[in-house]
Amino acid sequence: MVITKDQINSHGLKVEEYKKIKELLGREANLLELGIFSAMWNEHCSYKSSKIHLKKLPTKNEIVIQGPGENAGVIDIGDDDAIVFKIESHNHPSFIEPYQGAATGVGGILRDVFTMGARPIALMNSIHFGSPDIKITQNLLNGVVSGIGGYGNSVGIPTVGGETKFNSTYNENILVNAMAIGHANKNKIFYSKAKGINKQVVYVGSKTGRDGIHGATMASSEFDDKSDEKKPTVQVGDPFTEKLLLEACLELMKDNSIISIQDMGAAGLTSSSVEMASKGKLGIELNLNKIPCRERNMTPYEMMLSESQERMLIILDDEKEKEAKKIFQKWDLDFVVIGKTTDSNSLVLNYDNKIVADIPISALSDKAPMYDRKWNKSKISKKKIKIKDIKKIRIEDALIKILSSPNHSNKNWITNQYDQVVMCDTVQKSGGDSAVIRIHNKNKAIAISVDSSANYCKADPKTGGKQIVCENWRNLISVGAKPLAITNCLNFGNPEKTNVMGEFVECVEGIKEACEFLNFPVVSGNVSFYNETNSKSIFPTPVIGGIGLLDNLNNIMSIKTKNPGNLIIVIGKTIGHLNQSAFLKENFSICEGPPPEVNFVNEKNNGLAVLKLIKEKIALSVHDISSGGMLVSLSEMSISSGLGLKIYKPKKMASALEYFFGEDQGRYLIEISKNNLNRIEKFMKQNKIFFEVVAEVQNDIFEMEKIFSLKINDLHNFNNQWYNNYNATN
Amino acid sequence: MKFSVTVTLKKDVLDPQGKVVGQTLKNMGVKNLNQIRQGKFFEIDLSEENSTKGKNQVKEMCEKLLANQIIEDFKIKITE
Amino acid sequence: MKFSVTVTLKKDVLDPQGKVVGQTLKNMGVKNLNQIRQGKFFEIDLSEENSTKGKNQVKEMCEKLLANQIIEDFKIKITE
Amino acid sequence: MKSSVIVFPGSNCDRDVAVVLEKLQFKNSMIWHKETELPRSDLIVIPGGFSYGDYLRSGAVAAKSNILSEVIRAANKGALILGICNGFQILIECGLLKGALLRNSKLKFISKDILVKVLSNKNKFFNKYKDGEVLKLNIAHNEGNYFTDKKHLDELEDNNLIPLKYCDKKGNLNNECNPNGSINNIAGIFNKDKNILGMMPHPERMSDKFLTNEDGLGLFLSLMN
Ligand SMILES: Nc1ncnc2c1ncn2[C@@H]1O[C@H](COP(=O)(O)OP(=O)(O)O)[C@@H](O)[C@H]1O
Ligand SMILES: [Mg+2]
Repeated sequence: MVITKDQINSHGLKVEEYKKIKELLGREANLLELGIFSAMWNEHCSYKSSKIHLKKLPTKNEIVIQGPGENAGVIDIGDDDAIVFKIESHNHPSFIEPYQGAATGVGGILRDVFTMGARPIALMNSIHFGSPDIKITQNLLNGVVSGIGGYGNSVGIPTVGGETKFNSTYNENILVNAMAIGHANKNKIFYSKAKGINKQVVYVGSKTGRDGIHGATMASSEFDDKSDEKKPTVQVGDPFTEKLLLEACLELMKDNSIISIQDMGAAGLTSSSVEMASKGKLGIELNLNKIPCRERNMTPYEMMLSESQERMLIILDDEKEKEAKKIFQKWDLDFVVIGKTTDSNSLVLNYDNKIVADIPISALSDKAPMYDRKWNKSKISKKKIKIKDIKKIRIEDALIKILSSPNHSNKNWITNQYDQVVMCDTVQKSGGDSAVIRIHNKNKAIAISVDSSANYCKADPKTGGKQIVCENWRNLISVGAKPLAITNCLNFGNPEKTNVMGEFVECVEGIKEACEFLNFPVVSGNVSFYNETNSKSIFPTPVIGGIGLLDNLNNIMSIKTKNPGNLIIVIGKTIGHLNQSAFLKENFSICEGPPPEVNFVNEKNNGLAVLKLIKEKIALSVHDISSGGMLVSLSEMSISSGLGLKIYKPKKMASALEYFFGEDQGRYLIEISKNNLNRIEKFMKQNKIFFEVVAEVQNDIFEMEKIFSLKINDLHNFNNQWYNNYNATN
Repeated sequence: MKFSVTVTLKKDVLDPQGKVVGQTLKNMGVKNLNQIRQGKFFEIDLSEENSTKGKNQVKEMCEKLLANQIIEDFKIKITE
Repeated sequence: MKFSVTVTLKKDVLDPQGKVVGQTLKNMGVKNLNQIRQGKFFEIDLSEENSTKGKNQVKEMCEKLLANQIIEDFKIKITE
Repeated sequence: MKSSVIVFPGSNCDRDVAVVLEKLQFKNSMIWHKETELPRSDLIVIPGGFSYGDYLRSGAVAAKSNILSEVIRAANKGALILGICNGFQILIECGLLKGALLRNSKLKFISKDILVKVLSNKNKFFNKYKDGEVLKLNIAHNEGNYFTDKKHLDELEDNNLIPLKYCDKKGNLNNECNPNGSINNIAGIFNKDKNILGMMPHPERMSDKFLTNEDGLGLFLSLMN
């Protein structure tokens, strides 16, 4: 049989790529083999466009136990405790079927974490939707949110935070990124690398169905006659089975019977078996007749490419089968030996006593294509918007407009659909700068934050890349945590376009520089390319998920102001950078010019100073300043506590809007008691940090002397209406 | 005019509910069960005397709200 | 032999799903909707050739598991 | 005090309850649903979660498990039974408590802190609380909308069999503070003998000052009395 050009294309491969396949095999491939190659060589599995750039990211330091390359990253948080975490995208499936797409996204990332021997302790997400004004947005929002909740709630892992944004750039390509965080003993981490010859390869979990089989099956001629029956179907998640799989795996992991373990994620059985073998430099032989199938008459092609959820592949040590099987039976899960490791260095598939595929493992992994794609430097607009160029607007009107905008509204409508406290270790739920999760039975905790800034990245990818890392670092510091490491999900358009590739390269460069400077390594991540519809790419949207450590829970900090009479100071200099600000976007629909600059030295100094002030109990509440600027952050502190603020009039009233809505980076708001002011002055001077007093805490009223005065209740309502109103109108 | 609508998962789409229910029935001693699949059922009462018109209206409801056509099929019957 | 089972909430039991679905349909412009109630639907495939036996078996399944008779009614049909 | 926490496939608040029980020095055992025997226990807890995925009707499948017949036997002998959230649903499905838990009226999963009022403290479960005390507890459920017929409702009301109702800050009962549409704002009910309690809110989640408050701890303390 000769593979046709149509078949090559329908498998998402290029003709040159197929040529290379033939060379590697020394013959034509059969259709099953072509399917396997297409699964392994596609962008998602092979990282063929991104690999050479991702290599530049810093991935190691003294606390990194496992960097990128495994199912998830692993860091050391002391006392034998390790944190295992990763973020992953499920953009395309969520657009097609929001509930199931988001749900299975959560399921997939959970498996990435518990395959490594970690018990998941928290879930986070970053979700981006198109304009709320287009009809499908509401449906997508509802579906995605209930899908995320539906899965996480059911498995019993708290969903403790994330971010939700709306921007017309996602009108036809939403983003759903899910992050999972687990806790493990650092001496009991499990990896996917196979070891030893003739070891049993075991399939556990759900049965294999025709879920999410590569769209290519439709077009490939073999299926033409029965194409209706073979329609690729959407993956449906089964959180109940996931919970069983989680418990069964963790139970098995208590002893030493697992040599290696890998979840079946994208490209299911194919990628899991190939990855295990390739890392172990071994071969693997499977008997496909043994695969537990959900439907009758499934073909080898379908079995190998199915993306059925809630499945794992395990390589077991000798003589452990009986014990292991008992555990999986207890949890009512399939447990089948489907093959063994070999010294052939090939993937050999048997079906009905025939070899149906035989491919050198290296051809599927190391020898997969890698591209140094052409890219263009992004043009950065220098245009500065001056306050005198825009229409007059009152400060309070501008503030209310921002607070009640979809992007800045309180997210309770969402978070009330997530169980945030199951497992009883959630110390800080969403609503603050970071979520804080206690390490079970200990007096320490981790902080988690997820951040992105697509507008900044679009305006200047490199600065934007730096900025999100810094913002993430700030969010962790604001709750009193020492930032440790990040995971990242890079959502971009079509890498074959030079400008998109340019955005990617520059964002990565920015992330790299920030991570290096802050000693904030990248330990895991995911790249999602081809986020485009009708050849319109989304804004570059790298998402950063960061982890910080509170080694003493008593140092936890929140944004909630504490006592009338206390002062609020701002740390970091305010210049009043309005370009790309929420102020211009929400009030004037202006989205122009460069994003605010990032100064690493100030960022680090300011951050470390804040941490010190928290440790020394001088800081009573802390909130970083991000989208919306100082006034928005001040109102968030007030709304959170229900206490008002008397905000001091700026020195130069002419630039009040710039001062209060500018999005200059590296700034924090800190509540202190009045009698500590002298101490603070000295401290700041010593550490060469700029600060000024901006407000005083008071009861009930949020006001600026002689300019405006708002009741906290009203402020709260402005911030809390949007979601309810939006979802009330079906 | 009254209609009944059944919404079922497409063949080949995983039915986690059906799976659990089937297993439970087996555990309860039903030995001859080959398969059980779970779906949704709606009873709809419309002020509409024309059956074609009514049926079309119900069809539209299914397409727009009651069924998720990516994973589900639906069937409409006139009951009264 | 194949059976279809519909399980519906008893008349005097509040049906929150039907209520919300109904309201949504009205908001979507369906003006002539009098009522919509939501229930469950099962397709059951049994190895049983005798229709009375089969039906009795399905009835038992309903009574024991598929329906909660305190709040739900069920109907069984032979389909194949 | 000896306690047992029943664990079903899909239970996910089993550990949370056990942590509190152990903190209070209960001699606690975790009992897997396939067990056919139950150790002698003063208190049996059926914890929250999604037993069997909440498929079909929440609690319906768990109600058919081996261990449940043992629980029923113990209940009839007077053991104290506490069903929280999914546990409440299971108690209803197995007939130990009457009524039904329907989908939340807004058809959304609700997870948030709510207020409930203690309406009856002359029983084994609430004797550490003041009558009329308002507690802040957490709920997290899809099906917590309690429903029952008029006759049974009267019976519940007339015999002090409703120890918990959703309320506002001042202890008023109204629609606004009813999160899920429950009839008469019911958040929990007793059986006739008041040895079986089913409740939707999670007391175990409010038993650690560091996380939230200890409003739920009183329930476990009451049980020790
Ligand atoms: N999809 C979501 N899921 C959970 N929590 C969310 C979600 N979206 C936003 N949040 C929460 O809302 C709060 C505000 O979010 P955001 O404005 O993005 O914060 P920041 O500017 O500090 O990054 C955060 O605590 C965040 O965790
Ligand atoms: Mg923040």
